Amino acid sequence: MKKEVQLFGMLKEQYGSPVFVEVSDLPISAKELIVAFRMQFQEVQDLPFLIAKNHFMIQDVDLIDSTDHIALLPPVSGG
Amino acid sequence: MKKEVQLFGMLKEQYGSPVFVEVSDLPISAKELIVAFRMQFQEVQDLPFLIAKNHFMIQDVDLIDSTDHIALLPPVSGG
Amino acid sequence: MKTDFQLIAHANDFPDLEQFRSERSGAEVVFNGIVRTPNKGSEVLYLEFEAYEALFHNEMNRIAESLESQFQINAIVLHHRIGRVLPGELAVVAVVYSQHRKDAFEACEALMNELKSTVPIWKKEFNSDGSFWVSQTP
Amino acid sequence: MKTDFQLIAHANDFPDLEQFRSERSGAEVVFNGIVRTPNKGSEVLYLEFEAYEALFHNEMNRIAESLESQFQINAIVLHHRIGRVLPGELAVVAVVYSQHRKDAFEACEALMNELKSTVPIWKKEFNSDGSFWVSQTP
Repeated sequence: MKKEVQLFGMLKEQYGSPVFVEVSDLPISAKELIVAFRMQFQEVQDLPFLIAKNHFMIQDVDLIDSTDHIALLPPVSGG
Repeated sequence: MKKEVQLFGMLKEQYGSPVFVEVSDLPISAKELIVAFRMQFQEVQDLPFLIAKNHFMIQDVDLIDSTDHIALLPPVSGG
Repeated sequence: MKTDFQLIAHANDFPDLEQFRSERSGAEVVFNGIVRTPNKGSEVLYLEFEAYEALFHNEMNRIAESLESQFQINAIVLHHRIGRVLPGELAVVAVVYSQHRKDAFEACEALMNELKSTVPIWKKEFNSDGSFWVSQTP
Repeated sequence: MKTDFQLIAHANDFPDLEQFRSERSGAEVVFNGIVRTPNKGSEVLYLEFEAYEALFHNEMNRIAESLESQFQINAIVLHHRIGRVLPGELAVVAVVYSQHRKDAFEACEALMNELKSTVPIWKKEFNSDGSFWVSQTP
């Protein structure tokens, strides 16, 4: 099963956007999605992410379903 | 002996500016001039002052001579 | 509390702040962030800013509510450039209006700290030695 | 360090800050002090500012040197109105330019605190209940 994920900044530059992350099931937690993303896109290694669902920041334990818009955010650097 | 003193703000409004402060001798310390001023203009009572000599702030112990330009400053309130 | 959060595409598109002033706000603190060169020893040619616009607005609203719970604030403004920005140009304008100066200073500085922590804007620096994504947080 | 200290006679005479910006100063923090009404429950009609100009310049230079010894500063600006100033009008503009935002924020707030301690400017408030000299310090 694949989950569409929007990328930004250096992630987008490296992998394009959106990407499709292979997941075993949905819904899954945000943390599980990040683990799956890191498996598939190993070059990101320990780069920390924020994750947004339907245009709001969410936490590791929050659930992601098939209809949710998901974005992975590399470290921000506004200003 | 009289020493000319420029006043500002509420002091100027009350007494005009300049005023002439009666002093026993010159030079005297800034503190002595303030004491003499308070004797003559008793309504100011314990209003705190700053004192300037030749357009620079001075301290209580600094000396004032006949040719110095002297100003007494009530509490400032810029901004 | 009034708020105005905008992503700005061109150097001349920063809104005039006059409209946010009021005789009830005695204090207006403005942070103007300007693209600086040199940076860490290299001559900066330009920065490229990218934003996630829908999340930008949601995050800014969350930050504004959080600041309003900590400070007396009448209005908060954040205008941030996207795209290519040259040295000497404005990258960000952050403004807080308050009755009193202490709240305006503290809230404006807190706003900038928040901006640099969680607001979805990314910056790539192009300098005389090459280019790199600036990584601050998380 | 560039400095610019001026007493401003009319509302439209505040200088444009553009001239102080530079690609070496990444941070510009501006405090705009606006005449506020109501104040302590009374409707303010106007303020009258009076200054001792020669001492104003000497004190501002002393303050600027003191701030420069504490913070990284590229430029300091202080423009203060004198005469009658109406609610909603600018009374003071204080600006600090620095390479970095923390120094600019802290130095600008310190500048305002110094202004209110020793800079020879006096303010009389005329409100719906009468008038009084505002006394802050010493």
